[in-house]
Amino acid sequence: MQTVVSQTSPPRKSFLYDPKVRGIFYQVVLVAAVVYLFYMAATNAIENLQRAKIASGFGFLNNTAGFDISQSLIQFSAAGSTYGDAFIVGLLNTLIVSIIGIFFTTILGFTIGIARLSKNWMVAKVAMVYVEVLRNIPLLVQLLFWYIAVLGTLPQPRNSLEMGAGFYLNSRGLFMAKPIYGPNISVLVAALAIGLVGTFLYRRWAKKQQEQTGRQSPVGKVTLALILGLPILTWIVLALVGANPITFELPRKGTFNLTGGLQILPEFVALLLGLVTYTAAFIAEVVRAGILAVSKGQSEAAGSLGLTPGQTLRLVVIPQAMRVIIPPLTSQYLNLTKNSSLAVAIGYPDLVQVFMGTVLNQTGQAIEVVVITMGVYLTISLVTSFIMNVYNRRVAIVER
Amino acid sequence: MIDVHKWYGEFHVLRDINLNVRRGERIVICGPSGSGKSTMIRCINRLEEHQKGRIIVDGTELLNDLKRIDEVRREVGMVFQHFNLFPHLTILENCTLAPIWVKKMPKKEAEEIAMHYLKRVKIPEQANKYPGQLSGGQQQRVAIARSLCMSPKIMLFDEPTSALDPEMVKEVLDTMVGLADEGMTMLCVTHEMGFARQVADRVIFMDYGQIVEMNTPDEFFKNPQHERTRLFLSQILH
Amino acid sequence: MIDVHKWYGEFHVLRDINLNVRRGERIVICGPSGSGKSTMIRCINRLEEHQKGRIIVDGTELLNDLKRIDEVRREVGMVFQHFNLFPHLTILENCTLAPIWVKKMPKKEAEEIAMHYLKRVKIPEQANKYPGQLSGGQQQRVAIARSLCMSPKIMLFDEPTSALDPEMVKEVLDTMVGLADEGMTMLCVTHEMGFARQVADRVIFMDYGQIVEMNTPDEFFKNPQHERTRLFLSQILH
Amino acid sequence: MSTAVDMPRFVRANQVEALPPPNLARGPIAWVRENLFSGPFNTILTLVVFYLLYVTVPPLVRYLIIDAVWTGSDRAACRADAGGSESGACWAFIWDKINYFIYGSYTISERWRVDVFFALLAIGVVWMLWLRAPRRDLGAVYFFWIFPIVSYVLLTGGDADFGVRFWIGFAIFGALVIALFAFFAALLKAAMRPALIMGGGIVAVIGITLALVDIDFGLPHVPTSLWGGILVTLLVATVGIVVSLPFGIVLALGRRSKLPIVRMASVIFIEFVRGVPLITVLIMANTMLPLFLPAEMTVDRLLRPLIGTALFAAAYMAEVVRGGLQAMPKGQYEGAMSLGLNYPQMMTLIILPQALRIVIPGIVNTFIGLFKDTSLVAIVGIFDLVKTIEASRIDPSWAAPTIGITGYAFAALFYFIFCFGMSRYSLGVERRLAAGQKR
Amino acid sequence: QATLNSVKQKGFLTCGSNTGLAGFGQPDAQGNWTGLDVDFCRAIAAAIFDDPTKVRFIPLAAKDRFTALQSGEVDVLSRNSTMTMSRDTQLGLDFPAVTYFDGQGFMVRKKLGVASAKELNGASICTQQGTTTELNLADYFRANNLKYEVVAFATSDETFKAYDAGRCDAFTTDASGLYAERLRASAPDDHIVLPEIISKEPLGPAVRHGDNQWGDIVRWTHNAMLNAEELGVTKANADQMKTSENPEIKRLLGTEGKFGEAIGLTNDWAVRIIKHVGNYGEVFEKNVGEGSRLKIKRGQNAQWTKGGLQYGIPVR
Ligand SMILES: Nc1ncnc2c1ncn2[C@@H]1O[C@H](COP(=O)(O)OP(=O)(O)OP(=O)(O)O)[C@@H](O)[C@H]1O
Ligand SMILES: Nc1ncnc2c1ncn2[C@@H]1O[C@H](COP(=O)(O)OP(=O)(O)OP(=O)(O)O)[C@@H](O)[C@H]1O
Ligand SMILES: [Mg+2]
Ligand SMILES: [Mg+2]
Repeated sequence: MQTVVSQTSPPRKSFLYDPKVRGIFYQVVLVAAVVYLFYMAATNAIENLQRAKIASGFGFLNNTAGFDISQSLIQFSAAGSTYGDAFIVGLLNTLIVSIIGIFFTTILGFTIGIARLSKNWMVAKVAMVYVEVLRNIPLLVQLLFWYIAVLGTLPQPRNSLEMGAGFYLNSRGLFMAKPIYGPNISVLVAALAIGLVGTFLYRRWAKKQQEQTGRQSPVGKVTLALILGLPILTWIVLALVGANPITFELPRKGTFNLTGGLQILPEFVALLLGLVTYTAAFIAEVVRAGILAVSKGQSEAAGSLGLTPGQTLRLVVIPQAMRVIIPPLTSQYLNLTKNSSLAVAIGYPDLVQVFMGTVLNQTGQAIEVVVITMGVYLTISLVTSFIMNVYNRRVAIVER
Repeated sequence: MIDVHKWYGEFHVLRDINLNVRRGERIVICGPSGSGKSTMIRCINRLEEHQKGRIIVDGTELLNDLKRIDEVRREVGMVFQHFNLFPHLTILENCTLAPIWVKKMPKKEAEEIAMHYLKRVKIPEQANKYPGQLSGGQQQRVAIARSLCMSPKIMLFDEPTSALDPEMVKEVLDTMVGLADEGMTMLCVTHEMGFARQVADRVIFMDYGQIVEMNTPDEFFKNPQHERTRLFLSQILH
Repeated sequence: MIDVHKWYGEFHVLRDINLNVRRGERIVICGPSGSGKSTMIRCINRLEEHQKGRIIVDGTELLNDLKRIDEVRREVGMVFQHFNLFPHLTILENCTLAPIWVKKMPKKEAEEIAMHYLKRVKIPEQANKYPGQLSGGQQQRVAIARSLCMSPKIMLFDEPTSALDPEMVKEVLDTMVGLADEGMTMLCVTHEMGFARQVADRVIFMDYGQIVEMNTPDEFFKNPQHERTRLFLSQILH
Repeated sequence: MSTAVDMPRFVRANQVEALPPPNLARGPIAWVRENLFSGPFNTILTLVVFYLLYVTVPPLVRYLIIDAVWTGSDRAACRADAGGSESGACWAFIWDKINYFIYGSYTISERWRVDVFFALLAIGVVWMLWLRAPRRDLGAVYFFWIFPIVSYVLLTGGDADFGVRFWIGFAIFGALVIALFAFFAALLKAAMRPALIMGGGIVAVIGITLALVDIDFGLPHVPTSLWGGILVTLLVATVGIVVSLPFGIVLALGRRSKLPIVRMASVIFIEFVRGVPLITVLIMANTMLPLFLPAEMTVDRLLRPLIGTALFAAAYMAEVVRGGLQAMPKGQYEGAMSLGLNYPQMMTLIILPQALRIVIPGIVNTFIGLFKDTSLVAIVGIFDLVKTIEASRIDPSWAAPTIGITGYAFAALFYFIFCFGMSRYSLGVERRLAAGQKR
Repeated sequence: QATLNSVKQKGFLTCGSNTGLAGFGQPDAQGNWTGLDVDFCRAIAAAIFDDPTKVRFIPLAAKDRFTALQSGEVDVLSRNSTMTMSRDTQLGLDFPAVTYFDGQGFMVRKKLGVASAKELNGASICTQQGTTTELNLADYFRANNLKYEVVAFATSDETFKAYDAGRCDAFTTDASGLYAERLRASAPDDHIVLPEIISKEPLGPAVRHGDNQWGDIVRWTHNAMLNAEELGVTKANADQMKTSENPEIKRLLGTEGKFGEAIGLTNDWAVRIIKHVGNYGEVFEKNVGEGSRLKIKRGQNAQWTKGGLQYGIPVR
């Protein structure tokens, strides 16, 4: 065998052609550029701040705020509360509208997404029109529309629309009875707990029953009855024996407005309506894509095994569709949370409005305020995507 | 099947199909791509609807009647080209799903049966893995086992080996030969002529949605009658 | 190749590979799936990096040196299992791309050369079509022509026919035989034993990342020495 | 007809011709029964939907068209108490303000310049989006280089007045760049000519750009504070796409780079931007950008949200492009490498052309998002379409109850037409791509 | 760099103005600005360039007005901003003059039958966020032990529109603003301004802290306009008055002494201002006074000689 080795030149490495060397060079250039940029920004900022005599640091969070906020979940008053409290109020307001929004938008989104795949031509078309219209108009325009065009035309408090059952609607928002919990409330809570435990036990029993005899039990109906029915029944019974655990404070007419009861600000309603209807259009598309992603072969296989269409949907299609749906669904939830910052346009006191608006203006501490606000959103995003990644890893279809 | 016709929109896929399969008979169907083989076999368990003619399976005629379709599907097992296992369930769960939900069988019993058939196709040790972790040949064998768990009277195979690597074809064919030897009624779309020779009672050649030729394997390979068949065989057998 | 080892993470894919290929030699490599055939061949034009040992191609040792890698790649043509044609370019553009950009050849000249090789693989009339419009066999022949346009000294083939329909395999093998007859140095991973018999100077059998057996085709098929080889051949040759 | 029933063997003598399907032509009644009333559940659904439509559509049509006020010169037309009608939309208001909605306060005698800008934009968009347009490479040069410069000059009036010192500085800079290229060429023992041509080219492109911006074309200056309406909306969107696409590609390549620091930097940028709401980015650009710049430097008020939206869109664009890059089979990279192409060649000749083509739908969708998001600049006080509507809404001479709804309906219609058009387009491309994949 | 030099170099003054407040600073559809605040900027431009048109107005929302000034984006902020101690000392600003003495008030619908702010217990009140208004409001209701619901918006436009649409019972801002905004109500006569003034709101131009020369120019522009009114120098007679023998007038109009050069301008700086823009009284009358649409009485903004607070510092 002729050897090739003897012909080779000794392996002399040319430094410049080593990909590793080049890589390091590029990265050094990048780091230098970034560091330079940051350095410039920082020195400029420091100089500008000094010139403008703006104090820096986060000490301002302990200063008295001196203004009021229309909706706060914690005690907040101009007299005693600090900018830090205002931050918490804003954050909680953002979270509450996001959470409630996510709840409703999920229901609406799934409904419309499934409707788009309906065999009923009308239903499918109407759902399609909904999706196309809602997602092609900016959320801001929709919010302003809801707030100004729809809620703005509601009557003044003196002519409130009475909707019965303690519900009133006027230009100041939606008013409803406020529950006041009596001493017997614990009974109700206990009933709920019993319902939950009972459901759990029943489900275990049903499973065992199946394993032994093959008989299937109506799990869904019983669950509903136990969790909802039991507490309601208890309540009715308690009410009948005169130990009503919940009484309601009804809104009454005051000089300017209805007083008492529970008031839901029109800003909140408009924001919620806008976020829910808008995001639902996107969720509908996610759901549709998820269901379509399950290949036809899967339902054919299920069919050829004799499963009914209902069973096919429940046991084969939905479990697989959910894996496809959940990641984009989460990012829609995140979008909803981020979009709630548009509250600033209609005066709902969310984080951006309260903190990046009022607090920033009253204190002038732009950098700190912006950093904190962005930090909050970033944290929410990162935590969510972290959970998402964990979830994805767990449900990923196991492959070789 | 008596005088069955089927259209996809304007397209006449199945034309005048007449076929009587006796119990225990093993039939291999071949023909060029697009000739309607899959469509025919899918009509038998009503994955597709035919528009004219009658299909009678084990005494039950296939009509627009959900109850009957269910009955028929319980009698007829089907194995697809692309396996169509449920990727979110383990092998065992794949096999027990239908017995539990359709036959209302206790889980324990279903699992025993499943294990029995998994042994039958020689992969009991994979029972707790997921389909994605198996090789193609193993997956196809699971698909066969899954169908068998419903103890069907008839098995339909739609090109069960064409998505497999050559080395795995044999495993699956062996399994199918085993089944055939046990006397299962089988309709099998395949181009594996070796298999056809070995087990088929009749070979059917289809083209343009029609049955062009039907014969015993010996006759079919040695002495094809129709010109189209000869052409086809010359291509297949190199 | 001297004493080449390669790892993927913890996994030892190539173990102690020693192979000296003379100019004009034609080598066929076979072995079970996962045995490292592709990896070995990809090391030769540095699509993969080896971690130990030396690979010397036409006098140039493969090291972490962009210039040399480029040189080697210019000398070595490669044909993949899945063709890897560029779908957004026409056949002609596929063939002229590298000569124009790598060899800085004028477009006219590059096109002439490309047409020459397209004639060589018998598809000059397809020059202005897109890869998507060609059959698999035609695509693979384009891939061969594309490699040839760089006038490589060595050609590597990684299972060039295994993604093709049986009817098309022959076209491609014929082209390859033609190339071999012209004295091109070739390394070919393939399971087409007919091809190996016809053209190979040596056949190599690999398993578990090692070269298990190497021999002339006659000897290899008639008289395999290693037990593993015998087992493998028995499976392949039915 | 010979039947094959029970026959062990059968040979077809004559071919059965393709027949037309039976009873294909079903009447509309059958259609309705099959699609709307195929069962009790479906019937109920259909009825519910009919009811929904009944309560929404007729009032809407009545409000927007039948009862709407179409003509009038002030609020009297749309107020019941002043003799007008206030039961429908007040389109007279939109009509009266339409120029303001389109141009903002742009100097009236100079508005032709805006019209030319719209025309140039339309040409560019059609050229880029029409997949079979001739010379799309030239189109890209036009859209990403010529068009921005021309628009800048046209809209502001140009004549940036850099002064002699700036140009001397630029000359030195240019010489340095060319020298740098020559130096590297010498170092790498590569051919000198292409290096010089490349360096010279870069300097020339920058120089021409700056020169065009500097030259006084005799157009009067129109300060950006006067710009408004649809002009600004389209401008923000256009700048967004022109900047975000190249920048997004760079980020996407960075994120897929093997170099850890490059990758980290890209990931941090992308994830940071995607993690915060656009509005905070805009507020930040508005209040913080001036802080980070030297005291003498100020950034135009309109430019700040432009930078904000462009960076924001770039991060989203990067993810779209990355999707395209990931969808490219590894074989394409290997094919390119085995032919001896180097990294830039591989990317520009093989990978990006294909990757960008598959993600056209994604790019268009990002653009739709961007287009909708332009409305947020209203919140930081830029007079885009939404803001001009807001501003007109409080004009006392048009104060009427229906003004608000009408204004937003107009905005909604405007955005809907654009976004829906684009989404149809992207759907069409998607279908065509899918069809192309099959064969 | 000294602001005056940079202004001269640019060739125009950048002036931070309101996004739209009738009588104080408001652009029309063609972008022509009118109002007391913008006229003040024109006066500065006139003093520097002898040309009142050499101003570029930058409309600023309440929330970014101070950053705009701090960052140097505008040379002077003339945008109905209240001078307060914290703004003067902590934001790096200077308020060289008070061009308008204002105070915060309330506007309500006549229909409500409210006659005093003290009757507003339980009302919802619209206000602009990030202003002193918002803080005063909280102080006032707390001090009087009244309950209220605050609805805050980012711009005055949004705030007023929300009030006009019935979202709130009352609208609060500086009294000048109340009058200005009332013009834009769909039915201006349906609204009344309540008598209570709950705060002191000295409104005036602001400049960056530290550039004393520039601060002086702004301060003396205002004083020149005040003194001109007091001395009877008007837009019409400014050139003739140069011949006046009154030493005070002579000093003001630069025929005696070098007061203009002392602040970096020409000696006829005051003539330029008055000739092009007018004296304080004229500007007030034209933009907000009883002859204008706003119909605001001079009140506290009358000359000190007429019982007001406007007191021109002597040019001496
Ligand atoms: N859902 C459908 N809609 C319309 N045409 C269809 C549909 N399914 C199949 N076809 C057409 O019907 C014909 C027969 O299809 P079929 O799948 O039965 O062929 P085949 O013989 O199984 O072919 P192959 O060997 O490729 O599987 C083909 O021409 C096909 O294009
Ligand atoms: N990028 C990679 N990372 C990790 N392991 C890999 C990678 N590529 C290949 N392998 C592993 O290396 C081994 C050899 O792979 P290789 O592709 O060379 O096999 P092969 O002999 O070509 O097989 P086949 O006939 O299936 O093409 C296989 O076990 C494979 O799983
Ligand atoms: Mg088929
Ligand atoms: Mg391989």
